[in-house]
Amino acid sequence: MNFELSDEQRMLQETLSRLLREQYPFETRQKLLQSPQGFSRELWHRYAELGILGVPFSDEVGGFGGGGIELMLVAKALGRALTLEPYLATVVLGGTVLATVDSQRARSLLEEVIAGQTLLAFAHWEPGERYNGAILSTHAQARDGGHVLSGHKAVVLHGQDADRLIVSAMTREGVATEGIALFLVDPRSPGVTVRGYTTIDGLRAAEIQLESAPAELLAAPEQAAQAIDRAIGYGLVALCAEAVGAMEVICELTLEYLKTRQQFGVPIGKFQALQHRMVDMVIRLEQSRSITLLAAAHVDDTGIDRDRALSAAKALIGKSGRFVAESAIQLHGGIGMTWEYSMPHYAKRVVMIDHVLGDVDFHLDRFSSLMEVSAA
Amino acid sequence: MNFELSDEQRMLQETLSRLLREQYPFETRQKLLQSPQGFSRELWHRYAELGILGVPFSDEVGGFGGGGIELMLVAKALGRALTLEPYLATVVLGGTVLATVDSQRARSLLEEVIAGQTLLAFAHWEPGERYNGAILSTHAQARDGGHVLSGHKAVVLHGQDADRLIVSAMTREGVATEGIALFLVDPRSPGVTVRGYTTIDGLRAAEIQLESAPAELLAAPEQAAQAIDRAIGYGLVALCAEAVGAMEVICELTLEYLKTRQQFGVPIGKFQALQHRMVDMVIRLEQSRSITLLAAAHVDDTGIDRDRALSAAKALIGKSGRFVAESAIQLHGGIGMTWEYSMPHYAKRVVMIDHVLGDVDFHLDRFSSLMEVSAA
Amino acid sequence: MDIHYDEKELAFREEVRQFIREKLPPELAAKVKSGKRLTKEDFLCWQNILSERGWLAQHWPKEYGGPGWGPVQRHIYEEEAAAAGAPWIIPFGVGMVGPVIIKFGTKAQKEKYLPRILRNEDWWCQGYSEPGAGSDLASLKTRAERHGDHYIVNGQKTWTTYAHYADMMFCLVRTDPKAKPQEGISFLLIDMKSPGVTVRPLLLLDGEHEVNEVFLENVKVPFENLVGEENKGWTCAKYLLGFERTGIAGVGQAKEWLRQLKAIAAREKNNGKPLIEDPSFRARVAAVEVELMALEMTNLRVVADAEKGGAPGPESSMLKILGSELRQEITDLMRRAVGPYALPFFPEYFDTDQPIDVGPEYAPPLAAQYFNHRKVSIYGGSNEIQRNIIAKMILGL
Amino acid sequence: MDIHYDEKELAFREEVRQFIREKLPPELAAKVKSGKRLTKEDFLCWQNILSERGWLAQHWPKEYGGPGWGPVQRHIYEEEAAAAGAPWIIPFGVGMVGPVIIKFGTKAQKEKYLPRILRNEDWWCQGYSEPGAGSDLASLKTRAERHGDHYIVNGQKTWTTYAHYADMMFCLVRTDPKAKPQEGISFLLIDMKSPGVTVRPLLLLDGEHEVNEVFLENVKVPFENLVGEENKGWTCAKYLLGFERTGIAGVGQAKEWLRQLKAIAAREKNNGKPLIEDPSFRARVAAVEVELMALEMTNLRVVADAEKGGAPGPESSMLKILGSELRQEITDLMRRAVGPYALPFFPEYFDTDQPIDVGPEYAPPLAAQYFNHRKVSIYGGSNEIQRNIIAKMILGL
Repeated sequence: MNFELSDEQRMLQETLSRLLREQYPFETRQKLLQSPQGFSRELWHRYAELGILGVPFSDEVGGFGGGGIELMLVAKALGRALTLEPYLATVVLGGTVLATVDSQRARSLLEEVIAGQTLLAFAHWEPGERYNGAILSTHAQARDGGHVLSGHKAVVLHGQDADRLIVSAMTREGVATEGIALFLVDPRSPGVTVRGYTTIDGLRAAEIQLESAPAELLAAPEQAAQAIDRAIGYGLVALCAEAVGAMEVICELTLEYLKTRQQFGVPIGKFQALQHRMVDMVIRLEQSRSITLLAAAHVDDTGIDRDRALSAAKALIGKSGRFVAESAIQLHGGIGMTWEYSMPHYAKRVVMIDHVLGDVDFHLDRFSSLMEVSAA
Repeated sequence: MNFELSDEQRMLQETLSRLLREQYPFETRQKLLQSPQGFSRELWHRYAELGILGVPFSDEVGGFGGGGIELMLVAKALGRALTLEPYLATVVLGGTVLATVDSQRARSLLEEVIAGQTLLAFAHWEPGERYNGAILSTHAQARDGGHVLSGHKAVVLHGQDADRLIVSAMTREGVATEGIALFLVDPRSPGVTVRGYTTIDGLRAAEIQLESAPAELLAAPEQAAQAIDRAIGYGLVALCAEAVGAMEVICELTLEYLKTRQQFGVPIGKFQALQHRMVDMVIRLEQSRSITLLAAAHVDDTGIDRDRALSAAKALIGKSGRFVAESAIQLHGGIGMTWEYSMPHYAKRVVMIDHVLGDVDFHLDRFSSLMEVSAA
Repeated sequence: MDIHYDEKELAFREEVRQFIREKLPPELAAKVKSGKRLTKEDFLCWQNILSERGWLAQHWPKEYGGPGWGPVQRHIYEEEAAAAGAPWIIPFGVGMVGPVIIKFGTKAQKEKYLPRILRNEDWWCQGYSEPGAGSDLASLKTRAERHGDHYIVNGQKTWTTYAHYADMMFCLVRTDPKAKPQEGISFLLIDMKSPGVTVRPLLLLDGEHEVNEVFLENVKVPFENLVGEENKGWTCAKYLLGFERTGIAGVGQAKEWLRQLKAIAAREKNNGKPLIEDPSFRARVAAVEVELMALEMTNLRVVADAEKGGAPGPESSMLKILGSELRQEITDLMRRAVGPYALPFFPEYFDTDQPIDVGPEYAPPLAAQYFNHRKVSIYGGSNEIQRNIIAKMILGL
Repeated sequence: MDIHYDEKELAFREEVRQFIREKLPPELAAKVKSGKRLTKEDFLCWQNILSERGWLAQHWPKEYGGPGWGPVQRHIYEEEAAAAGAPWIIPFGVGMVGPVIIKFGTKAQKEKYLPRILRNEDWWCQGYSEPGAGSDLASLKTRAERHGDHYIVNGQKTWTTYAHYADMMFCLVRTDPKAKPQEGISFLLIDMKSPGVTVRPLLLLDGEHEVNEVFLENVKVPFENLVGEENKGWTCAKYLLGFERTGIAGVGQAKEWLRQLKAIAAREKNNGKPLIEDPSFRARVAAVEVELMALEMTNLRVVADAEKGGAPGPESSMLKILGSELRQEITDLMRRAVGPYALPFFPEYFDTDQPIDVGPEYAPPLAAQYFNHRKVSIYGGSNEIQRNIIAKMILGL
């Protein structure tokens, strides 16, 4: 048992944190938020140079050779800086799909991703199905030696920024064995409509309509299932770690506020009820760190313990995130509600992370169904 | 709309409260608790003299002519004194069954109850069925012109004290229409085994085994269902009001403790975290009063609003009771854990009320199934 | 004891209900129910309708133009208005400065301001909070110095709701800097068009412009705009704090929202079934409804007590805590009900009729509403302050 | 970074597991698992087994008879012991007074007391709390006055766990009444057989006799029983407070109880189906398990930090809060799981083998356990005090 980071891990964490500290202050982030692009291409290229875009992929595919722990370190740093770049969509979700599929095509595309040349989006979930990706209406048909897809993909993270979409669809006869397969779609193709928008936490997403849109088969059902599962697993670790990073900042800012804001002639941090609320926030943060570590340590395994750890983490993060965000706003009072101050933007992100890849109910339910019950 | 008590209601409340204040101090209660009988027959006779035993019954059957509100007032006073007498078992459950059935036999027995001459117990629920009384294993068979019952009744409140048991049983052909009927059983009859015990909150209850025990038909299925429903409705109001009375005392004692107990040179009630916890207890108490009032005002109605109010009340009382009891112990510290002090005994009763006639989950579930959902 | 409305009360409810049915423009009700932001004109539209009927100044004595309602009647109005989707009555004029002027104002002030309030000719805002003084009003720093027949006011107010709409502001200012913190404060009426008054928007975390900073730089305020005695402004402020606030529990709004929550959860699907049939979600909705039933009764008890002449002081704190936390819980469940569709955010939704082509039509306002309603446990004295008040005033701690 | 045990740690766990499997009497394990009260003999039985193996004094340096374990090993022992149903090691001798004597004691004290502790020859109790001094130790009133070669001690101690079993008590007494509250306190060892010592049971709300009041009337205590310097007893007490407490989170016990809870809920029926399949109940159990998984990891992080030499001071407070609230939550769910059968109460259940003929065989201890475990958020510094410590020591508030 050893909770110390290796030198390599520490260096990764420090390099990224330094970069973000220097180049991504809150004011910069807010300007990016209001820009048409919504994030920084420049920073993305810096990530590529530093190898950040290859962190969770093996050396063989040109990656950093990291695993869940390294991904956790990166995502936590991104969360601390409240970054807007499509790391989750492109690297964690899209990239993991490609790394799992590992065909010639997938490998060359992954190289472009790692080099910062290509952005991806993972178009999987559909309207009316909430967080459940098991049943899809989108379907694929063979046509002219290739395939065409039709369907509607909901709230596709950074769907409007992607150079390539990775789209899941039900196969019909002639396409592959029946089930959910994965396809590559060029968003500029005829039959693809991308309706982009901003999310409440300042990121980008899109509705994607496919009407007989040309598509390239990326993975047949069995491999596709594995790729989707791995991508979601990595996505959960990244989201949990991002939330932990954001919660750290929320706690730091709130603590600072309690120490400086005066009321009735003393810093408000002298009031015991506020102290205890702050203590509970910090305790929630510690528990969130712990469960995220557990998920990160298990994400590269297979089997029920991995799935349990992932769902436990997302469920606990959902609950703790809400508590920390709401408490921070409450402890700040009015200032905690304002657009100009950074903390409320962190709070929004932490709360809205619950709406990505399954919320606290979804994962508690999933954990519940995997829970062991032995005889008396 | 008028929340003031009538003169008659006020007099009822004051008479009973005065009696209990004078004759039922905590020390007396604790002595009774340790006595073989477990409660005061003498007090019971005083109740009879004052008409307390007839409160929820109409004038025609010799009662006080009260309804839900009057029952609430009585039960609250009994809760404030943490009384041990079988009011719930005999008057509220047993008595209401008799008043609803209203046969010659029922009426004469009810007169004895009101006169304090007869104690009843309501033997309805069975092992393995939790709070669900809809499915019974106990069954009745016709024999020798009468009936015999066989089965096991679980945690029958004051089962060991009863002169007569009111027992529910499934009928077989020849007894009545099929369904759950009610019978009178003499506990001294052959075939009746009463295994009495003390409950953790100091009351008495019993397991009752019936093996071809002779029984007298009290109500055939349709009437029985009505009687059981009314009895449980009154039982819920009485339990909620008893809990409110007990919570009132818990809050008073805790507030007193916060004002007198010194720590670090000041009364501990000066610490803001403890103040806020106390405030939350008082808020819970107010909400409990309100919902109990709502249930009491509706218990004499029929229909879904009555059932919703009753289940809402018991669910909220279950949740609030736990919060108030646990908070009071915590605010007291060690002294809140001791046998010698009265508060912990109130706390035990308040928590255990959740285990009688359905707990917070049972009633939230029931409320949930009765909840209105209109279209968007 | 009877928890039901009596015949007179039922008749009054019917009267209110019918009036609202006839007079409330359906477009306005639709805006309210779909969580849109109301414009100044929207508010004034409804307030003019109420004014015409004589129902605007619900707390005022009849002699000043009030409808002569008691607490129960005001409560009934609130319930019916919320259920029908009528806009909230902006309280700063009719609910706040009006009663203060009635109680402490000069004859001239009454004659000048009260009719204008009744006719919605002045939009008022409240200048209490300052950057350094939130719940702790006594530490306010805005100075007013006498120069001849007027004051010169310097300072900054913040969290000033709808200051950008306002014609007038009632304001707490420090007139005696040497007095003890709670003394030396005066209650001034300031014309927002006075030179030296600058209003700067303070956007909320959902991008909404509702509150402002108000900068006061050498603002000349005639001495006749002082309400009550100089240095006794605290008395006016306290008078308002102790004022019965029938609607503080927000029961009407909570009921309407709960209805909406259920309707949304009936349309959302979870594993192929309506979300409202998911046992865990349904149990959470049920728990909220149970709490709301109790709160409605608690509120009625306080209202009935006020009707009998009881002064509902600290009880308001309890209603505020319960009501704010309950509505926050409902906004939380609403945002969760729509799953991923809580994410898309369309600022234009709130201010235009333009339909949103993304997700279910009830989804667009929900996440913003959740974040925006964090304020209800902060403003008007945070819930921590309310708990302090109860601890001190009711419990004697 | 590796959150799993390494090979050496796994081997150690196997060694502990095997030892317990071989040596722990099954009747004793059954008593622990079924929530019975352990007698003095029960505790001594297991402690003698550990003593023989050299594993009793887990915190002591090897030279004094400790096993030379680090925090990770102590943690592994705790886990295994809890899972197997081994009794808790009574901490007052081996875990508390022992380390104080090792750190501050004279050579004579070490020679006299340490071997007796190692051999379980003295049962110790802790005389800290007083009727007027709970969390606030500095206000203690028990006086010790010097008379020649001994002290005369007068006062009263309370909440003294197992004082009725004890041979010796370590005790904080005031030796200089004129000093500041935290000064002038000394750490004394008192023979419980001394004239003037009276032990009076203090029954808990479930009727259990575990704690006591101890009256000290003109008790003669030889001067050689003073540990450390006179008036510096606070130093000894603080030393113990800062001591690493591997087991404070109670993870092992919580895991065992969670297992029992699930087993009970699998056997209880709700609407004809196992209670554990009821979605609401199951969700609640799942939420507890998730929290416990996180707590286990938090605990391991603190343990690993201690292994590296980090001083786990205020982190213990966090573990205490989380661990106590979690175990309380489990006892709550257990009592609720058995429905009406939480009511019957059989005091004889706890002290005898006599089977109870009422309800399911797992039901009898559950309600009492729930009430009894309200204490875990009170004793050893209430959770409010723990939050104060974190606010001050970690957060600097």
